[in-house]
Amino acid sequence: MKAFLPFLAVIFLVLLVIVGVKTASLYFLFGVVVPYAALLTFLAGVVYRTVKWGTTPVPFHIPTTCGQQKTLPWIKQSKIENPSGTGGVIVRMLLEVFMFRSLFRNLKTEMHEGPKITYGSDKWLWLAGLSFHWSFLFIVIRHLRFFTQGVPMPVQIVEGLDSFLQIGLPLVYITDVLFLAAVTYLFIRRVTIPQVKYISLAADYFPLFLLLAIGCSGVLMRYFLRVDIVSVKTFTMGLVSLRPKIVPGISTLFYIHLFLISTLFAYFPWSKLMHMGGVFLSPTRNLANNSRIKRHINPWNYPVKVHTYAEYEEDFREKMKMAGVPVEKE
Amino acid sequence: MSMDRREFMKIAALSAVFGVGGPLLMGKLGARNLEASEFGLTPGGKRAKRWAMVIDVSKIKGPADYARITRACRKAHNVPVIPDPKHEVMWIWTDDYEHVFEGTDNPYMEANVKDQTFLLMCNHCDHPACVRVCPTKATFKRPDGIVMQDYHRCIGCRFCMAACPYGSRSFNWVDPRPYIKDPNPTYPTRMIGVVEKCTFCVERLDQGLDPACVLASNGAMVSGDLMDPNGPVRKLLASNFTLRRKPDLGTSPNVYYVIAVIGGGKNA
Amino acid sequence: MAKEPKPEELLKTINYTPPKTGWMDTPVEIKPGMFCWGAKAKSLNTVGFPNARDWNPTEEDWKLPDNWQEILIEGIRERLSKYRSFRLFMDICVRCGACADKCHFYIGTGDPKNMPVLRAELMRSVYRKYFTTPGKVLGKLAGARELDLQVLKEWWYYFFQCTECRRCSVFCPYGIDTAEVTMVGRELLNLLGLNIEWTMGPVAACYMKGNHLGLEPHTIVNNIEFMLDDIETITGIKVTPTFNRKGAEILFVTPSGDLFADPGTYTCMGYLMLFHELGLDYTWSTYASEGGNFGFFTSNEMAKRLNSKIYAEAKRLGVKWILGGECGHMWRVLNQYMDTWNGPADFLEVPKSPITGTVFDNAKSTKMTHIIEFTADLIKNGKLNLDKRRNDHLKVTFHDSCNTARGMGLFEEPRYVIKNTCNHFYEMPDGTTREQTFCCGSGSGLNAGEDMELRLKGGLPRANAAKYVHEKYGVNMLANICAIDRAALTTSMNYWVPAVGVTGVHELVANALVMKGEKKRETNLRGDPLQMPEEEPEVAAGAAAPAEKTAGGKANV
Amino acid sequence: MYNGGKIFIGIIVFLGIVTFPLYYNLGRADTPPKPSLNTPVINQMKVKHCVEPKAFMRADHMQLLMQWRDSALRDGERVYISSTGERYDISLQNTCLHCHANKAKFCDRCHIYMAVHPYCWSCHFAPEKENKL
Amino acid sequence: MDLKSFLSEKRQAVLERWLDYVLSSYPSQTAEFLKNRKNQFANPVGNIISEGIGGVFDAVLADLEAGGQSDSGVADFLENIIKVRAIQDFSASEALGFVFSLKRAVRGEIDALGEDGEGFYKELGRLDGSVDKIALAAFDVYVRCREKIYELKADEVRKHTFRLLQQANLICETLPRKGGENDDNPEEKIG
Repeated sequence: MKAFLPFLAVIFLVLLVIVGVKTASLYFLFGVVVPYAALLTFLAGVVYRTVKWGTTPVPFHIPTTCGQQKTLPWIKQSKIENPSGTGGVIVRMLLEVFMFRSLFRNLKTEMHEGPKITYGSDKWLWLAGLSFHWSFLFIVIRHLRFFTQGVPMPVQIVEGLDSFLQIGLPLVYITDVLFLAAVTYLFIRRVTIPQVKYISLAADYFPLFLLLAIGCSGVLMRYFLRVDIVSVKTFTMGLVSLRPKIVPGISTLFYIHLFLISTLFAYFPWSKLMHMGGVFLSPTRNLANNSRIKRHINPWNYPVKVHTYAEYEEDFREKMKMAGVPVEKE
Repeated sequence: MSMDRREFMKIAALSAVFGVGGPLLMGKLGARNLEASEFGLTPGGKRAKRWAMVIDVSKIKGPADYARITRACRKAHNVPVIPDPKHEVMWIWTDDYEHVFEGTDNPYMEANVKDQTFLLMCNHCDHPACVRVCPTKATFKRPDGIVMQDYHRCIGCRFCMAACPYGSRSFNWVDPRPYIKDPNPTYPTRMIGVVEKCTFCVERLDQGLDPACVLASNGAMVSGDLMDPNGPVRKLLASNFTLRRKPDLGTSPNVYYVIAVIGGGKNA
Repeated sequence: MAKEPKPEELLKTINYTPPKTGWMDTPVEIKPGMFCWGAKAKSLNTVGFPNARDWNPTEEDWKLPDNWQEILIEGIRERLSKYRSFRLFMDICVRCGACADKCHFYIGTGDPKNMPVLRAELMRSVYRKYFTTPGKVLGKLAGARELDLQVLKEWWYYFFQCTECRRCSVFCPYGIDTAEVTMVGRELLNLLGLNIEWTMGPVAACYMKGNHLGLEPHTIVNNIEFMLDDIETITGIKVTPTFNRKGAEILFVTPSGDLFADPGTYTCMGYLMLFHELGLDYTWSTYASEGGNFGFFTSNEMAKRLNSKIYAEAKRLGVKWILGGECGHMWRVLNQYMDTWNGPADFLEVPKSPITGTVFDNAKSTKMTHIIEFTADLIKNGKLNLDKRRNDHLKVTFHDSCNTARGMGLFEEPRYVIKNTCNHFYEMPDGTTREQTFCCGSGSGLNAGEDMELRLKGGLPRANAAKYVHEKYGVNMLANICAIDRAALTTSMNYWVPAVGVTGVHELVANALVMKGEKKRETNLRGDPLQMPEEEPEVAAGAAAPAEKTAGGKANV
Repeated sequence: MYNGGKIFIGIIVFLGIVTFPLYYNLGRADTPPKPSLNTPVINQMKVKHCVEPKAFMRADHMQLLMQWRDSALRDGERVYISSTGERYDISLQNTCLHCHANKAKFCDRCHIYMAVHPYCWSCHFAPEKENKL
Repeated sequence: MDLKSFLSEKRQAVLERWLDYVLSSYPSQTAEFLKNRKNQFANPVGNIISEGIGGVFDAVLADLEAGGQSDSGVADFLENIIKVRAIQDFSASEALGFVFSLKRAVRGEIDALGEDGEGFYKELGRLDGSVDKIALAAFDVYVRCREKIYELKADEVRKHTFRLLQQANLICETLPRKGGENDDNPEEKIG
């Protein structure tokens, strides 16, 4: 049930566009108003959420240390897993953000009975996660060719790399395949691994379905039910140059794709997808383990009621004297 | 993983709609051949059940003949002339008896056979080793026996070159275009990184023309249907002593060499 | 036979699909052996905590104040604005499940709510309901739920089934640390007086008397004097430590558990013998007589209140720097919190070993050094005369304590010390040591008697790894640098792998330490006869031992 | 500790990246490409038409070309009978470019606009005149 | 073929059935984890159970072979499992019920043969006898484990008070100082 409602929701979104565009010809609404509104929501929402995190202090210095600390000079420090300076933290964060270092830790050879060695299923989570995120990044960059006049060289390079296999015409993008496969895997593991199924919420399935639908509509447009991409680009260039115009002859499939992406953009800041920004702010990862070297300031540190030595001595003076422990007041 | 059937169906259905299965499914539905369009054979093209070539070695007299034939081929297919022998691209070329029919020579054999120069090309084998090894099916055998090379699919792995016992395949180590002096504008070139070879002039046969080499050989080379008992190829094979290259390898080549024998008197 | 159900029918009784009720609809069942008794009014009143009362977790009525929901929601709001970790960890979990099977309590109990992700979801679901728009609007669909009595009881039950060991945070792709959520959860529960007595009692004792056990100054002195007698019996050397002595160079602080219960006391004897041998100018304090900090398992404020005594005492006594004993959460606090709470300690000097002259730059600001760092430095500089053969009857493995592992990164120092005091050292398998170490199962104030089953379940993963090295290499001693480990693992090993004992590292040091002017040792610190290999003639013994030591020392450098 | 500065920079960088297309295109002419049909062969046509209808060709020419290529090369079928029943020799060089003898002004215009780099031309010759241009 | 050889042949299949029965006493998400996570350190409970039932099964076979007279060392395997189940949230009957489910597992395997299995039913009585014998042993182990837990609780209290008693001179000087620990020694047999 937790998976079914989000599924229906995505179907509903698709139907909404079909009805809106095909029947009611609300091109301007779905082509212009919604995308602009979604982009604004996305930008404002992400900034809002990040600022909200940013204005919450980090009162304590709580890195999770995963390697040897900086200590006596003859003991080798693990400078990335337990950084004591900014450089190490940066490398640690880069590994975390770009290689999913922590998930990778799951990848361990397992011992079975007997000499057989196999790998745990966990590496698949790492692999699928990594493929999904990298594919998504490549796909987003590739899409810039629809949003730039005189497409920048890096975008063209990414596009070239992505179609490097030169399969079919239009050339098959590696990331299209990886993206769909990875998202499908992430969905399947959510419904087949009992523990993961148990912890999953509707809010975990919705983005997966949305991404799958976005991916599928895109793939359909490129490889199967082709749209006239010159018209599409004419339209998208209108959007980014802030002179939106409806270009006739673009198929509904494109509007579905656009609307689903708009939904994703608008949904993004209010959901777990904000882990994109959050991963940078995680105090267990982005702090150096140098709290004995440099004092970490807690902005709301306040004085607390303590039991002072004087009070203590007051309580135990006679016993202390008897035991030969020096006291302040005789 | 035990999972009841209903759940399995649910997952399967969902992944079919959304997942990898989706595009495939949609691909079937959405393949956009315009309904009435079709493809067909060129009228008047030469057809055969099994294409074969017979080369009457004795009819090719000297270097000028060889040059004329190879030039015709180069011209027709924009085969580059690359001076560096390591980078050479050849569809048809020459060699001596010892190399062509390796192992069949002896010190006392007829001199005019032994000293003869032979034209070499792709043998369009019945059992082509190159086709078996190609990982992308870029090289394939047509039903009429012609072994073809699809440059669009070739990934340049060169397995076929290693597999071919006749050295019939060339790799484009460099961009060939600068080495094509006077290109034939009606025929493409190849790009760097792909393997190429003789195609039996398939594009000419389809148009009803003889292969370029056959045309330039002044009758020394004949191409035709091996399966046609009354065709020119079979007639030549029936009336001459012929050799094929390395028949013991089991590839069953389709290029035959008419060898002059004593008493044949052709060069006597 | 036909009456027997068919195999397929039987198989149907096994249901691998998740239950029809989700976790939100599965009410908490408070099971015996799995929780600690509720905090007593007396303890709470001692430190001025609100809503102090005696209550019983197994009873229906928890005697909550009428506006308890309001108090909690306000409490959450306040903490959301104070802790970025809390707010962030409420927001960004994607429920990927990487942490699910990393928790020793989940591994041991199989209770799905012991999966770190779900433990945190207990809090997140409430956060969503009251603090996020989707949660307010979509409710359960967005994973949100009302804060009702069931939820509250669930919180109490499961936040006191977390040892804040941070193993989950190692595997989380965003570094989400369930301990942070547990800590906030416990703070909130404290607003309603819902603590456990096993934590609250020591907190109250520590607040008034300076240490968790409530040892009064003369008791501390007496206790140590007993140890001194034992030391004299074993070594013939009279050790004379000082207490609350002004002008000493170093203040020594150790968890009070070491003063009191075996096998911690042997570790404590180890400190005493080592410092005596070095002639260290140091003092004990009866006021700051606790290194550990059960306040840390209660609330941040309480932890700070208890911790303040260390710097205050250092200042009063005019010492130059502070040396800390072997302890786990004590060092999490000292490493990551103390300076922030009660610093800057600018009245102290950067720790410098008076024996080797080594300056401990890594404690430049806190001015407090771990005794393992201190001892490792001594050994490296050849300042200790160690006879490893005295530990030859031991096959030792080392248990990394959660806090020194994942809140500090103290991995090599203890191993270096052990390898220089013992000839037989074996690591437990990969994935169970260093940053991936398993908790003893009793950390964060959960080592009570009434939750023994919980502790033994949580201790199983660690014990299982110890059992492996016991069976494979004959390991019979589990060394560690944590007072709670020494207490908890002794019990856990006794149940799971009785052949494996538990020791502090400095007990090993003291047993190997050849002291100036000592008599020939007949027993080790535990009073067990020393099983030395065939002794050389007695005259040569003194000379032979150091020679042996140097050779061993070199080999290990 | 807030790390406000770093977070602020992070937000600015994020906004900068996301809004990249908005400012990148400033001052660049936004002109959809107009492929030229001005070649002698096309000009001579009474009714200007391609092998298939224009709308189909705009969206699907690559797919058609691929079918052509496979048909000719792999199946040896070198004649295309269009949906209107006309017969064409299958050949990029000899059929398509016979009419569209202006690759730069026809093919390239859209391809450049869309940043598409078809690899046709690494083997197939563009019309000779253009080669020399 | 007699029952013994049949069961030796079907060892893996019977054990799989049996394991399923045992794991069905855990929450379903957990059962999957216990069954499929093979790393013995990441999943000690699952591994102890699957190894343990293997050992118990072999002991049953040995007992069948010896005509119910075997005295083989089943205790270790039983202990390993029961130690775990004694501290999990099971009543005594739930904790030990797994032994009896071996009967179901064996019958399941025989039933799967259909008519071919008829011959084995006669021998099942002997199997049941062996299983019952082990079940009785299991009760002993279970009780010992529970007793051990209470001893541990008591022991902790004793350790905490030992020094205090010592100080108060309430401990007789003649008592060996390590008295408490030496007393523990007999119990070590439990492991």
